[in-house]
Amino acid sequence: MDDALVLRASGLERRYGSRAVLRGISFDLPRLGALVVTGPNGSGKTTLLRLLVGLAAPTRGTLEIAVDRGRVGYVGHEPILYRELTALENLDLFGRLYRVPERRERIGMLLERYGLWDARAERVSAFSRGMTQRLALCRALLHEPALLVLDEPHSALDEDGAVLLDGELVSLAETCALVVATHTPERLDGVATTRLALGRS
Amino acid sequence: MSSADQYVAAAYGVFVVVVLVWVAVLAAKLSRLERETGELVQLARARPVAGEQADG
Amino acid sequence: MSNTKPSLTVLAWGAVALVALAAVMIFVVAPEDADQGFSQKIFYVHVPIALTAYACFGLGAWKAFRLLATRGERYDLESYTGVHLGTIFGVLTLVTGAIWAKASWGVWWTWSSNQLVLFLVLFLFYCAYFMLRFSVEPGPRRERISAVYALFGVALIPVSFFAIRLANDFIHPTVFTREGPQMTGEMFAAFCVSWASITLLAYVMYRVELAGKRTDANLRELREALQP
Amino acid sequence: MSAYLADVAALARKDLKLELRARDTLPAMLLFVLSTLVVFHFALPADAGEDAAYGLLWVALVFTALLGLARAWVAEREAGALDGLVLAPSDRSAIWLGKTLATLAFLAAAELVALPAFVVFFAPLDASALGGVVLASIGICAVGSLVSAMAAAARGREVLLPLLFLPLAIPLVVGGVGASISPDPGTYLAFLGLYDAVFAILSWAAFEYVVTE
Repeated sequence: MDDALVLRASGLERRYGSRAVLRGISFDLPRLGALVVTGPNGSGKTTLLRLLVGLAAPTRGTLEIAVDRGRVGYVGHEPILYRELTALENLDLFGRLYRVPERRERIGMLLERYGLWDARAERVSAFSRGMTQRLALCRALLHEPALLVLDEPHSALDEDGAVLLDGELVSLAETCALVVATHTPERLDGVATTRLALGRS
Repeated sequence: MSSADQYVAAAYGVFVVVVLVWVAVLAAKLSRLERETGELVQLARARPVAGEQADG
Repeated sequence: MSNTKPSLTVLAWGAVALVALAAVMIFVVAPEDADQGFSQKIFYVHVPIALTAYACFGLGAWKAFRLLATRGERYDLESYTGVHLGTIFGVLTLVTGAIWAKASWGVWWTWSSNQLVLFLVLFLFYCAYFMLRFSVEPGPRRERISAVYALFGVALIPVSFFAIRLANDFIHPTVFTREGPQMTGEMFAAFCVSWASITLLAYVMYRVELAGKRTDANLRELREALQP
Repeated sequence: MSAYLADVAALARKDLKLELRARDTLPAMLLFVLSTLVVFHFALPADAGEDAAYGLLWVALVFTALLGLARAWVAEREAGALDGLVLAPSDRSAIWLGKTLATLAFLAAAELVALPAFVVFFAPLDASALGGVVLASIGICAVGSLVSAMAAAARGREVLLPLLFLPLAIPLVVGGVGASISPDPGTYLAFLGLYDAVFAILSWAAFEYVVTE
């Protein structure tokens, strides 16, 4: 795979028992590209994203990723946080596991930027869905990923939260490759370089 | 039959019975597979042949 | 794909012939045991079945290791079939062992027979294998978890055998050991033929059962592909 | 290597912090082991020898450990936190080692209550018996953490965990009881050490395959 690409999928297939959730998925993603994945519920969007971040293995086909695990950021349907830990404790734990340099400063900056600094000592279980989503984004951005994978990031945000996210995506698109599964592709028109529509398999 | 003979017969009998039960289970699976392949053949016949579909 | 393995029919007929030969050897050729008398004949079926059970668990574990090492999808069914067959022969070992215990010592169960106790532990362990397997969604996750559990089983066999031998030191200080009966030439020959026949029979059963499971899987995939 | 140990420490600390905050596993284990010992008192006939009491101590310890193991991966399953740990660049066996150490801490706390109570209620415990408890606890937590991770991926995990765990715990009970009552405890302690070595390494190597696809 030539080094202009960050991601190459050819003939990806994923099966649960006898049910094929994904079949014949192929695409390339340039180094700073942005892939927008659309499709109805159950079309395999989440499964494809889990394949891209390495949480699932394809049943057939090949997937080449130029980024190692430590440089991938992922925001899934689940917040992927500890509900009974506070925002600070969550980011501190993941910061250690991702070996983030100047961990405290980076956590402070991210919490500030996403309006969570005041709630930093509160447990995630006390967070609203919007706040949890933003904290999950902080967790995904903590280690400055080269590939950021977002599964319907707008779904839990109110209007101004969504606008804030759109602005972020524009600036992020300059520094890392993006893969975004969404039901509102028009919000990403300014960023998208590649598109993939998954039909009902 | 002395008690010893009974036990020996029982041991070998159990062995044979278990193998036969296993064969019976396999036979049941075989007949199910046969029925299922039959259904699949119907499904395959019902589908338009790929060639015709092009100009169908 | 050309199947380089010996064809199943040849093996099946081989197994039939060998079992017949074993029956003749056991009941005609081999003399009756001096002190145990006729009930000693159970030895010729009980011990080979136990050894075959170990072999099946070993095969299941080997295929499980291959699955984990090479992500080969086909090894899951092979490991599953190996463990399944091992459990069948394990149960047979327990039953024939109990019958032999009754014939020799008048009791259906004895904790002092290390091998019987080991098979009881393995029976509990491998029943849990199927409970585990049927409660995880089909897919790579189930295959890998089942494989890891099958590997633990093989590690458990020697450890448990050693533990049971240790346990017998304080449960029954007077350990009731029954060294293998002094076997004459014909007896030993009968044992070897019987062992070979049961092992071959088990391998044929393994291949037949595997073929059944593979056809099942292929059919489900075909049905799903043909679904309008 | 030190980064690996730092990850393990961070993960184990996280479990202790969660437990101190929620306080739902440790108090339950302490009360469970005490009430089990009391029940055993009534279960034993008046003239039962000390050997029976040692046997029952091990039944109490194994089932108390099971209580702790049943909750081992609850925090990770909430909100998909386990995916976060699996995604992290650190070696996945660190997740297992962190969980094993945390579970060992809880089991040790329960034993700090159970063993004195046993001595008061039933029979004395000599050095080799305590050695047996320590070695067996390591084996219980090492194998238990892996097996509870397997059960966590299954439906009906509360029922499944004891079925998966108990056959594997039989050698530990034999070693533990042997270390308590046998005139020659050395072989039993050595056997427990062998079990710990074999199954800790196996669990350490196999954990990656249980949590990834």
